[in-house]
Amino acid sequence: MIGFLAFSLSRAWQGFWRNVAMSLAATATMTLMLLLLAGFFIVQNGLLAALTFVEQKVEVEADLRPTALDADVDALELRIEALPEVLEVDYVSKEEALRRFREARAAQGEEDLTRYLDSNPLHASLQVKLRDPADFGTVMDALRADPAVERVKNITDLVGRVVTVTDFLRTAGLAILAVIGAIVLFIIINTIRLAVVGRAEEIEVMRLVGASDAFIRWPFVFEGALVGLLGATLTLATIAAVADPLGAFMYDFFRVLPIRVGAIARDVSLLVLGAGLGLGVVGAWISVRTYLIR
Amino acid sequence: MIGFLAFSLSRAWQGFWRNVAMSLAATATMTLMLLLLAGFFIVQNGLLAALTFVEQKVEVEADLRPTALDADVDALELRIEALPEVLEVDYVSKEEALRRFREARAAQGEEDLTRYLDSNPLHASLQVKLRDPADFGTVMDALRADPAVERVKNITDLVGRVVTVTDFLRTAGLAILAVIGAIVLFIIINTIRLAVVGRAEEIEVMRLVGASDAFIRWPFVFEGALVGLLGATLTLATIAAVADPLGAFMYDFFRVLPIRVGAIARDVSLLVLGAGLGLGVVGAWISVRTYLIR
Amino acid sequence: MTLEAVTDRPADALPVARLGEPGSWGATERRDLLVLNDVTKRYPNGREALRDVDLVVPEGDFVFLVGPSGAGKSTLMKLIIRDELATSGEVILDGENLARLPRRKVPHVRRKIGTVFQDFKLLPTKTVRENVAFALEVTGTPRGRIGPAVERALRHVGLTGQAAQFPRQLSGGEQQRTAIARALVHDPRLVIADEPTGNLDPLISWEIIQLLLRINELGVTVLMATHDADVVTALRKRVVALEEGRIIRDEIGGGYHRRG
Amino acid sequence: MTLEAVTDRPADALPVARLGEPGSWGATERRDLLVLNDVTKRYPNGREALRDVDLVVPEGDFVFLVGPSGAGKSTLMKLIIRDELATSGEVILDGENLARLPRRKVPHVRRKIGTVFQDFKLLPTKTVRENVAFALEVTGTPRGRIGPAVERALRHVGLTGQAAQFPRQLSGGEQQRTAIARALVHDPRLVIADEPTGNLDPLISWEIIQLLLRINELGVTVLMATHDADVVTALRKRVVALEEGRIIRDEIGGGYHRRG
Ligand SMILES: Nc1ncnc2c1ncn2[C@@H]1O[C@H](COP(=O)(O)OP(=O)(O)OP(=O)(O)O)[C@@H](O)[C@H]1O
Ligand SMILES: Nc1ncnc2c1ncn2[C@@H]1O[C@H](COP(=O)(O)OP(=O)(O)OP(=O)(O)O)[C@@H](O)[C@H]1O
Ligand SMILES: [Mg+2]
Ligand SMILES: [Mg+2]
Repeated sequence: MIGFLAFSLSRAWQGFWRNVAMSLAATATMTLMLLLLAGFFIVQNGLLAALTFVEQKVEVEADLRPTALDADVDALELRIEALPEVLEVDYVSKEEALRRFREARAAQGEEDLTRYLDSNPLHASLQVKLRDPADFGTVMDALRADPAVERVKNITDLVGRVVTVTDFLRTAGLAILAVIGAIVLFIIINTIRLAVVGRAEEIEVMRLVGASDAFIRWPFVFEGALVGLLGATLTLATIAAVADPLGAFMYDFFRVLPIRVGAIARDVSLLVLGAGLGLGVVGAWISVRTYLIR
Repeated sequence: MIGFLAFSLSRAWQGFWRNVAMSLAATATMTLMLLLLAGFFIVQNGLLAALTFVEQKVEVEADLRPTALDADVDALELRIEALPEVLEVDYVSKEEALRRFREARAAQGEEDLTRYLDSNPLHASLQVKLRDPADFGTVMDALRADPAVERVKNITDLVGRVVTVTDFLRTAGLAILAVIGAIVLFIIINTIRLAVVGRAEEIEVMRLVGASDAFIRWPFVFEGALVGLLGATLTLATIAAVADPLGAFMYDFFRVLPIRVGAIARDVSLLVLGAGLGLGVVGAWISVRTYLIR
Repeated sequence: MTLEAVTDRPADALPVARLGEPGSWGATERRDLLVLNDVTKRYPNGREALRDVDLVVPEGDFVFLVGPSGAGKSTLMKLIIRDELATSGEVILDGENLARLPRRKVPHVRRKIGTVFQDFKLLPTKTVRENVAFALEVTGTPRGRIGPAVERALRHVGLTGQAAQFPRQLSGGEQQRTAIARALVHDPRLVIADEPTGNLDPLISWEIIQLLLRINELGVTVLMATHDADVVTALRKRVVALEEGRIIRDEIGGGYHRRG
Repeated sequence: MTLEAVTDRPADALPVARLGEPGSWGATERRDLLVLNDVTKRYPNGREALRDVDLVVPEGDFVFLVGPSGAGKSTLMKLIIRDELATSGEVILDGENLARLPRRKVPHVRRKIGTVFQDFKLLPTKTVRENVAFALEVTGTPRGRIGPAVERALRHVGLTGQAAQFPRQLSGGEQQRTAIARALVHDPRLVIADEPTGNLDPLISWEIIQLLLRINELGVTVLMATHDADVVTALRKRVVALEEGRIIRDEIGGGYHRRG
């Protein structure tokens, strides 16, 4: 068994170099397709990160009755904070609310209407950050039930819209990734098939001399694995070489969403290596199969 | 000449069918890569349309002095409307401004602060739509210079940000399209090369029998063109079949940005046909060249 | 190693050398190694290459297969190694009906046979040495025994100097001799040689024939298609003549040409 | 059409039929069609296939090239059709030094030659008819004249029935005859045949030799490598013998084997 493995491996190595033009063409295709796949994976991950960021902005806001006692408010705050759906609770005083309102108006370059006011018409409030914006209902109900709360701002519409958009983008991202994955799969199998077609005669001769299917198949499969590994290595090297300058450039250019390769480096490496190896092996297996069956 | 053309064409047709496994593999690769290219082109076009839409939202807003005469305001409106940078000018009265403000607050679910007011503190204004947001400076200056105008809202920051984002997305979209185009080019040339490698011996025999380079090359080039045309046709058929249901689905799901294939159908057809034909021809030419040179 | 026995030991010791091995038979106890029963082969394009062929080859026979170009000699050999299947009739090799042989057993049958193909069928990406070694590797021969056996086979066909060349770097005759070495190296029970001397000069041709004869003396069955009238007539072995797919003559000690 | 002339007209009319054509010479006025000056061929792997070969072949000659397997016969032929270039020395064909020939003129030189390759070199995706027609198509022969010429060539080698088959559907001898038909169909000035009868039975072999002889009588130069001692000895034509890359004998009316 070990002997056969060693034999097949050495034959695979030989096969790779003796058909070097074809092997390199297949490796180049493998590399480009893996780059495409990895590029999408990275972009999709960036998108998901951005979506999570947007979702965390969804807050439930409860205005407190001006008459509510500090102790009651504190108790409420603790109770809400203990809910499993809740990430964080912030208490915003009347004065703070007015300050924030003024800031927001000023930032938008709009007129400060509050200067016409005699007293502060705003309420103190609790701002509740959620783990998942879809859970807003439970939290709203809990707040509404408390006597210290005057009213809970209705964010049903907003949440609905955010969830729709993020769901859509997640689904679409996955769908595009799946389609690209399928294309990559097909192209690579196709490429390896074309490389094997050029060696159909060789396989036929081996069979006529009495070689068993396994004897013919395994060197080819290992050769496919070699192409896959080489392609994956080149892909990862390219990504590593490009990631830093590109990240810096994008950060300079557009400060909001730098694509962070570093954070998902492990996932990308696993994806690229797994896809390269898997596709090489599967491609070779399928391609050789065609010639073994007849 | 005509005879040679007809001869080459018939040989190309024959070559395609006598190596039908290879031809179909190459055609499949061509189709998938063209689909990828077309998909990106369509998405990028959708993105550009969305960006144009966003840019058109950039308006210059000038608050009018409460003391300004109607005649002066009318004259100003006409003068601004005549500027080449300006698309449209809207007059918004004090009352209209208050109504819009209240609506906006209500839509955001926020408290209506205006109910605490005795009189309407808002100004009548002119809202100027621009052809290109980058031209906002000229328009702002023209407005500022007029005595009827109390102040012009400062949108320098906003415009800066929008222009940065749209420029970035345009450049990035083009860059990604270029990279994908290069990958598609390489993969297709590679595929055709692999298909021709399988026929290297055939080419060698033709040469030994006394065939000139042109005699060998043209049937191959036409065969490449055939693969390209077939791939392009399949691609366009797939897009046509998928466009309507997918567009409807996306419109249902996400009402903001339906991807409109119809509007750019001609561009897509030209791109796909041009790329398919061009890549097929160039791929075949380059591949055969390798065997003719030695 | 039969090949070693053939040339490196005194002639009278040879039969003894193989006595204990499976598949060796005394002259009195000859089994039929190959039987063709009423075999017809029609190719997909409708051409009938063989018609109603009956042939029995006992183990240890030396058979010349002769006949004009296109008579069906190569087709017959393709049936024996199960490269093609008979359209009707039975091909029985060493007791096994090839039509009923399960796919995964086909390699085992082929390993009993050493075949010299008319078009050589060498592996283009392997050197001469590797091509010959391949026939041993497929049988699972240990690495240590492959090397010496290959060198010996190459010496017998006179290719020691070309061992590291690839087939495309060989002359026609050298390719043919590589094919012969590969067919003999794994000590087969049956040797099928399809015009093994078509590209060889008379001297080397004769040496190859001598080699086949000596191997045959050790009990290996030999079936050889040839156009070499001199050899066939001189050796007075069994001659099977095909014409348009039919056996028209089957006699021991016949010449290349019809007597009539 | 030479082939037509060869077989379909009375023999005495033949020389007249070619008189007006370019490249036809009276017997008294013979030009050297092929000259090799001190040619050495060393392959990239260091093997010297030809050493200091000097050879002059006047137009209209019939030359047998003999020698053991690996002597350099095929290499010599590869040099003549400029498949390989000489390492040193000159190869001059019809007045043109092949080493100095610009690349785009190479096809023109090859079209003057009809070559039967030792390994046939048929186009696998073309039928027998198309393979033969190919040699005419490359010369730009009008479509209407290709069909009849191809049928005639196929008739001469006895392949009319196989015209629609692909090479892989042919017997070895049929492939070889296809190669012969292709080499003769375009009416070449020089025919190079590398063991053209290696896969043929004696009867068809002899017919092919007769065909080459008749073509030669029309003024076509023939260079034929062969291992067929009977034919060489019987025909008493010029014999050039190679051994280990050197010409060891060059005599008219010699036999296959050395006299000594
Ligand atoms: N794959 C095939 N498809 C169709 N016809 C075939 C095929 N192989 C062989 N034939 C035909 O069958 C006949 C017998 O072929 P075969 O190769 O057995 O002849 P052969 O006796 O070996 O001749 P040769 O001495 O020329 O090698 C020939 O006429 C050939 O054209
Ligand atoms: N491409 C090559 N590279 C290296 N060596 C080669 C190449 N082609 C031929 N040779 C060597 O050159 C020598 C002469 O080969 P060539 O084919 O000319 O022989 P030949 O006379 O035609 O023999 P045969 O009768 O066997 O066909 C041989 O020993 C061969 O191994
Ligand atoms: Mg045969
Ligand atoms: Mg030769």
